[in-house]
Amino acid sequence: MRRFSISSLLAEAFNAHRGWPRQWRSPEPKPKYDVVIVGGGSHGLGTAYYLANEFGITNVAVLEKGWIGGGNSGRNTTIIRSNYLYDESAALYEHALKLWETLSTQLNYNTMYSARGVLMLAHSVHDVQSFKRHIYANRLNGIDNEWLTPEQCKAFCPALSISPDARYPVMGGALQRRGGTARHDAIVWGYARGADSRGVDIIENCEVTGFSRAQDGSISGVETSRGQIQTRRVGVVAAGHTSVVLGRAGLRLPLESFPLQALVSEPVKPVFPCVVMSNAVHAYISQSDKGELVIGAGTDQYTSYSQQGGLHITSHTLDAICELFPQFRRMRMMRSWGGIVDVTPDRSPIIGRTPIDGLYVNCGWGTGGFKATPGSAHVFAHTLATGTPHPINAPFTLDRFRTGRLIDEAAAAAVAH
Amino acid sequence: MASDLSAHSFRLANGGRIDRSRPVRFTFNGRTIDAYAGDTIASALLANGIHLVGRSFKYHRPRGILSHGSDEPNALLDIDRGAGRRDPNNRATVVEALDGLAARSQNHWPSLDFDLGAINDRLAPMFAAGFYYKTFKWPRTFWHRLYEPAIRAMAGLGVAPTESDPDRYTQRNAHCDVLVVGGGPSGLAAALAASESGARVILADEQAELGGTLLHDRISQIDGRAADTWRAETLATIAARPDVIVLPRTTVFGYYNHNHIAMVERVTDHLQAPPAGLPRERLWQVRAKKVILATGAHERPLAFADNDRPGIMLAESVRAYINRYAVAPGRQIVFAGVTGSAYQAAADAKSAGLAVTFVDVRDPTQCGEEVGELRALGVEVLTGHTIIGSVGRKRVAGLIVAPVNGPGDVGAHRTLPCDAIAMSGGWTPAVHLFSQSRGRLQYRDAIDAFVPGASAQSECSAGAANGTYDLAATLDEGWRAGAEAAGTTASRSFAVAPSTRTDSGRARSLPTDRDADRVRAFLDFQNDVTVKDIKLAVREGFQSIEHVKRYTTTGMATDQGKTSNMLALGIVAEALERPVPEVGTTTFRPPFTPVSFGAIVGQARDALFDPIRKAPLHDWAEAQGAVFEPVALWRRARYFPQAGEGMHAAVSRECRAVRSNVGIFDASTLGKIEVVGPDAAEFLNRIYTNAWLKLAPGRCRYGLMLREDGFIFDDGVVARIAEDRFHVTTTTGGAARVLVHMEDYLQTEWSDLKVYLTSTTEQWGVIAVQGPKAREVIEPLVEGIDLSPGMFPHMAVRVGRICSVPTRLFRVSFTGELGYEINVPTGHMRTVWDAIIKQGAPFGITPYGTEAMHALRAERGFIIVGQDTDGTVTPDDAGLGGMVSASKRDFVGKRSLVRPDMLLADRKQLVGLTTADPKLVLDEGAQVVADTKAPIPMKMLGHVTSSYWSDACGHSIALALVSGGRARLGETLHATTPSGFAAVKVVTPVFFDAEGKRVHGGLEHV
Amino acid sequence: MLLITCPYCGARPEIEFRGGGEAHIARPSDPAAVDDQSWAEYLYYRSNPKGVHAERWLHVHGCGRWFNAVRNTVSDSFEQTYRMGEPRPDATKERR
Amino acid sequence: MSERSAISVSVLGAGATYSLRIAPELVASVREAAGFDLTGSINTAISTGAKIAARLGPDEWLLIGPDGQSNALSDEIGAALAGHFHSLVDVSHRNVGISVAGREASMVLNAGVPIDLGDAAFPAGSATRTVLGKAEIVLMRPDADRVYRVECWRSFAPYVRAFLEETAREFNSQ
Ligand SMILES: Cc1cc2nc3c(=O)[nH]c(=O)nc-3n(C[C@H](O)[C@H](O)[C@H](O)COP(=O)(O)OP(=O)(O)OC[C@H]3O[C@@H](n4cnc5c(N)ncnc54)[C@H](O)[C@@H]3O)c2cc1C
Ligand SMILES: NC(=O)c1ccc[n+]([C@@H]2O[C@H](COP(=O)([O-])OP(=O)(O)OC[C@H]3O[C@@H](n4cnc5c(N)ncnc54)[C@H](O)[C@@H]3O)[C@@H](O)[C@H]2O)c1
Ligand SMILES: Cc1cc2nc3c(=O)[nH]c(=O)nc-3n(C[C@H](O)[C@H](O)[C@H](O)COP(=O)(O)O)c2cc1C
Ligand SMILES: [Zn+2]
Repeated sequence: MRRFSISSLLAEAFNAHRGWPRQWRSPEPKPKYDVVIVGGGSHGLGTAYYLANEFGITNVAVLEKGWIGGGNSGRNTTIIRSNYLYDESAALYEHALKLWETLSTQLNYNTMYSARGVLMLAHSVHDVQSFKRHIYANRLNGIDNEWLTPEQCKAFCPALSISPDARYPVMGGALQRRGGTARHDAIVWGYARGADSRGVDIIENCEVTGFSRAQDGSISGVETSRGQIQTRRVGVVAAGHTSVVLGRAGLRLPLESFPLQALVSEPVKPVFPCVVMSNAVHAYISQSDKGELVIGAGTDQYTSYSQQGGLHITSHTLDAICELFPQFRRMRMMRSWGGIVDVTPDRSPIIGRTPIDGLYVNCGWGTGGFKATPGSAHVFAHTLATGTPHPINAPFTLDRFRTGRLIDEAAAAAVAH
Repeated sequence: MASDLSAHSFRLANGGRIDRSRPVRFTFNGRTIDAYAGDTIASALLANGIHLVGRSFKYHRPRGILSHGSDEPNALLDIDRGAGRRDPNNRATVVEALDGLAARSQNHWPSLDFDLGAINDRLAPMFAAGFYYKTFKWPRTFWHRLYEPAIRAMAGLGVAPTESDPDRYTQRNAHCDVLVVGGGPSGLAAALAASESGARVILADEQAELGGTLLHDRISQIDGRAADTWRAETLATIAARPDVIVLPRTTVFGYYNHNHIAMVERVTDHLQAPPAGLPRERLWQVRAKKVILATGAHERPLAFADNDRPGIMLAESVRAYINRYAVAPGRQIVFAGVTGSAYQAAADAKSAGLAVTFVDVRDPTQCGEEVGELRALGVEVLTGHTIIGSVGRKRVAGLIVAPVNGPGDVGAHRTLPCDAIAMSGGWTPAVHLFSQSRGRLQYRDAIDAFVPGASAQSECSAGAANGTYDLAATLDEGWRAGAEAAGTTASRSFAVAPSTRTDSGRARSLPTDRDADRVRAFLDFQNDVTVKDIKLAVREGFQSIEHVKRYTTTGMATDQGKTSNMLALGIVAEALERPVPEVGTTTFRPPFTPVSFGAIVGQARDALFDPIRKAPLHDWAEAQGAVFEPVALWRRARYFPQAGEGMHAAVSRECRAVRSNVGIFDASTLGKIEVVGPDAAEFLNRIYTNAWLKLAPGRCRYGLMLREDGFIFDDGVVARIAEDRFHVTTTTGGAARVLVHMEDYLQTEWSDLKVYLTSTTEQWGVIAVQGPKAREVIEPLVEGIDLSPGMFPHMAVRVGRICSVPTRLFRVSFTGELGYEINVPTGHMRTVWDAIIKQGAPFGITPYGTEAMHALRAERGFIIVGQDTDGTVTPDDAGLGGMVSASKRDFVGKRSLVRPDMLLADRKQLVGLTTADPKLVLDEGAQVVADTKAPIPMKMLGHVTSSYWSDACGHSIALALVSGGRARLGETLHATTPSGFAAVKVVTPVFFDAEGKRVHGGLEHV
Repeated sequence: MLLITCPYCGARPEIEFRGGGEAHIARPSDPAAVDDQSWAEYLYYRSNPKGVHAERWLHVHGCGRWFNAVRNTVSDSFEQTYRMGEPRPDATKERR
Repeated sequence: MSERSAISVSVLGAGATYSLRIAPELVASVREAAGFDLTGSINTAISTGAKIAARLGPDEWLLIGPDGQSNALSDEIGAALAGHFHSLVDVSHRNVGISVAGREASMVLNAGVPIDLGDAAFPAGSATRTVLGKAEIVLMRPDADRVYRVECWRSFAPYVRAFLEETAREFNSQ
């Protein structure tokens, strides 16, 4: 791996950039791997990276049906925060946030993690109660999150309207200063490059179409569009397609896949210094380093694999954006798109074993798994490497739907992710 | 014809579609620009000899006007229409010239002419594709403090509006049989055919005038008439037909599911003095039975070094400026390209009297008779030449060409002096909408382009959008599409002379003898992506076209690569040595061109953002100075401060009044459902946790409702009005979802039950009169109901009259006091309310708001669903285990209550908390811990759900969900405060009137 | 925005409807008799197919009726809508 | 607003309004109750004198009668349906009627109503529940005139009315 640095960049500038090697190879699949990861999103690639880097397991393949990062990793609004309510989620997302803070250096790839602060707006007495509950819980979990008055919200995000005449006046906000954004593609490519250089095979255009099983029912390999591959251990990290992939192993899951949309405005000079979320009116907004306002909309109400949704969903969000930021009404939408998110009944992920030996799953991140990427990948790598969950993902079992031990952040606070 | 341009003006003396009788003046960077009605900003600037209009994104290179339409990547201007009507990034090629408008160039400092940012151009070797991924990582804090802000400040083109937009926007839903997108020849022919049979037709075109390419076609004859005459006549015919809507300035920007089409009509931006009442823009949402996509094609640039200088334009655009706007983009124009259409453009330029040279980069053997024809007009035509580069900086001054003698053999350079270059690298059908509709594209080798293949929805493409470039064929195809869409078979064919030159060669990166890894041949002009960036990406392993796009950002600018994508794709194919169709395109997404948020929002602003539901006595409460709080869509009176009172004092006073005398409260927002039918009781029995079969008519009962997962969903009092009729109440926020929940079970699980549900939330206004004096106050007003406790006990309901209006009178209490909830038809609410206030005056009747209501019920330990429960709370958790019928075989949610986790002893249970400091009112949401010295992360036992100052108790009270709480009664725990922790004692969640005697009234005051 | 054919009202825009998730998941007639896993499957487990999907819709801002539909989750196109109680029309057809 | 309004949006006086639920097979034998003609098909309204019977679903009618005789009318309807399982609920105070009249009335409505209001799709005698912007409404077109009746719940009426007035502006000031 050629190290990235200002000096290598300078050297290449004089060399007309002729010397840069590939960031990851494009190998033919080998007949056999110790671990096969299904899904070349950031979680899958990250898992492979940590398997190689921390657990010394390098005979690993990441199988991606299209191009790496082409799933939700490449189409999310990049909001990162860890101020979750429950201990279980807080531990998971904070684990991730801590990793985010050093990820660029660790990967030698600028992930552009930008701790711009995530401000969540309260618009009702109920919101205020709920946010305080979060803030106190976060404090005791060692996670930063502070209460801002409407005036402090305005000072933090000058474009925000705090007019008391608004349809939903701002009654305050919860600010996590360490929260922010990162460049979605950089995470994918950074992990890919890191994993590849440690021996992991990243195989694109390779769709997993089935599983083969040993006599005892455990996994013995995967069938793919590029042939059969033997392995005793498979980690499925296929986000919106998890039901489809695991369906091929005969499993049915507590999952539904919905389109989730986002849009960007035309680029403008810096005007939005942070991330603002409002669950009450349903708006998520930040400004990318290229200058577009990046705006997250909601899910459509029906399951779909079509990566697109209805205009009424985006328009609902823009209503809210323009209400909160009336000066943006003359801004223009430049592009909109959709992803397919896999949603569990309690909106928390499932990370761990499946009923089939050797088959592991990491799914159900729904609308909010980008922020978890390094944490999720790390604990999943641990689970795959050791066969037992990391303490952080231990509660995120499939079995919780049987026992009723749900981790329902949304129900607890009506907080989307 | 000789050119008669004056020294300063590039306006041609004759021709064009501009209205020379209507001069228009606007400013560009403060300088006054003279124009005519019919000009765009771009044509007016060109007429004034201005090519330099902006600086590029990354390198701050001087940039000019590339195109004449909505595909413009370069000429982005800030447009100020005055009075807060300013927005950035407008394409100069589509903004119509208007008096008083102020246009400014963007992305430079201190000025367009002298831009310090241009230093980036010198540093360009550093700024290769994806350079930022490779550096700025160290030291870590520098990224956030230094590098990132610097990168951001450089990016972003224009400046966001700073004022709230004064303009209005509106929307319209429309339906039609045939929607024709694009009013060029194919669209016009389609609309003509479709409307002939009386079909409902909408014809939309994004331009100010319909006609498409016909607007600048001076040579074609259609059915014997000049193209423009045919255009005008056809348009008039179409527009005169009933059920036809013709919409100029209307961009179809989105093709969604099931032929749902979104378009935006620009209504007033082009008007000098728009009539009052007109919106700035209108969003149309059309549901069309059939859509005809006649969106034309976009011309491609050529990729040669420094192909981005001001003055270098697309050939067809040069033709359009000359013919349509009577503007000469230059006096001495070099055409360079591979298309027949460029020859036509060159011929038109020549006949406008301009000096013309033509460079055909094709091998002479690939060129046809157009070469000879153009030479015959006296134009020098070079074939078999490549382009080495251009000269000039803020305006192009020459094109450097060289003959190609064989593979890798580039001959001697020659600089063709010029003041404009017209390039044509081929045509790209505008398949955006087709592709959005999820149709499959197919590659047509002959035109080196993707054209529509299999359809996914009910649409069809015609004309250049379909890869058909010959005008006659375009018309025929449009006609056929229109006729078929309208269900007729009438065929027709159009005679066109002369025939269109449609041949096209294939242009990729042009041969050069310079170092190809160093020269910059631009593809995506706006995002400054060059051929070598693409090659670098491919070299670094970004080989999927989607990866190339994301690594280099090609096609990601405001034009979404309309002019550049196909060329970039060709370069990728070349670099990968793969055929173009194997490389494929990136995904086309809405919008086709950028759309203002305002149009998408439409009316939904301010008061129309979301309905504000006001309780029946809202106006009265407002007049009393009430402070309101939003609850779901409702506004509810929170408290009624008297002069000088804060919330705390007001709420205490209101509570005191209820406990000692009587209070009055507007409870109308509670949801209400009338449940009617012989099986009504059985239905409720299955919906609620508790039993209903034995409830007698005239009696009420508090009911608890679960979701199927066992968690509390809603609650409320239910009254049995008659054997087969119940009056159900729900929480304010729950009204709609409870009805849906009930209908769901009724229609899908128990459709055999004879029950009907009707929402009566707004039929009944509800006045709660609560307090020891409640009966005395209302008794004189009530007719036909005996209020004596024996006849009308607690939890009874009676139908009668109050103040002569019908009432359903409930004797219920959410305060713990003797109380009534008086349901009257909403329209009578005010009358009754006023009468009660009057009657209660001697008793000190006091209006109270939601805050006092909350405090009063908390003193009695009554829960509020959604506050003391949160979707993870079972009846037992909430201390309502007794509400769960043990004898009922089944009800919604029952099975879930015996799941393993529901039976654990450490579940959070509702308890009361009192603070060691009696004055301290805890924060709702405060967390409860056992040991404040424990390390972080600290074990939390639960949280405070409700917390108030209790006037009746003389100390603060709180409800909390605490792990194993009921076993902790008497324990001291600690709750978080803003500054630390406060000691609290766990108590039963009833703070006042533990025996619940007061609801029976007549007790001494406390 | 989808165009949904209500079996009672005809084709109407999606915003008049509320989606109700997968159809034909029978509520156990005696919930007490099913074990925890089966109950969890009733509550939470869904087939979530990439392809043909039977689902419930409520014409909430219309006739107020719940009904079922068969829709392809890849193309989003409806194959059929039918009234509650009617059998899944494509029950014999191949799934996915 | 200009004096000569092309589109008028006005709140109608209170009527006696009922939600009637009854199975289609039962109604087939009843056909009429207290002067309300119940024979219409779904999404139609039949006006008889001052009475409108709008069928909003297979088993749901919205009955709008003249005001002032609320109880008498409901008793009369009840009597006509006696013996047949039904539900009759007075919603006179729940609903507010708003009239939208004028040549372009359907365009004003279509600013927020997503369904086809063209003469073929929504002819005289049509009635349906639908939405207007973010509010649910019942929309009726009692006769062939360009006069529509919008029924909504009381607390939504200010929104519905303001929405219609806002959209009518462009027609009223030209
Ligand atoms: C519009 C939108 C906005 C969002 N905003 C945020 C946000 O602001 N913050 C946040 O934290 N999260 C957000 N999310 C969620 C976040 O994007 C996801 O949770 C996260 O990216 C999931 O990562 P992943 O690697 O698991 O999934 P993906 O990136 O989707 O990767 C899964 C991969 O599996 C591949 N695959 C599927 N089936 C197969 C098969 N059979 N064989 C081989 N490969 C297969 C897919 O092609 C895909 O590349 C958003 C999501 C969307 C869609
Ligand atoms: N000689 C050649 O090689 C060549 C190549 C391409 C095109 N042409 C010529 O172009 C013409 C093709 O006719 P045509 O009718 O197919 O195309 P056209 O370009 O004449 O008309 C297309 C129209 O669609 C409009 N439009 C495009 N996208 C739109 C959108 N999203 N919303 C609203 N309006 C939109 C444009 O404003 C334009 O008016 C013929 O004259 C043909 O000869 C020639
Ligand atoms: C954070 C973020 C920023 C984006 N910015 C741009 C942008 O500036 N220009 C653009 O064309 N697309 C932008 N996109 C959208 C992508 O072009 C693309 O639509 C998205 O990755 C989904 O892929 P698809 O549309 O190819 O399916 C952005 C996407 C994300 C997630
Ligand atoms: Zn219906």
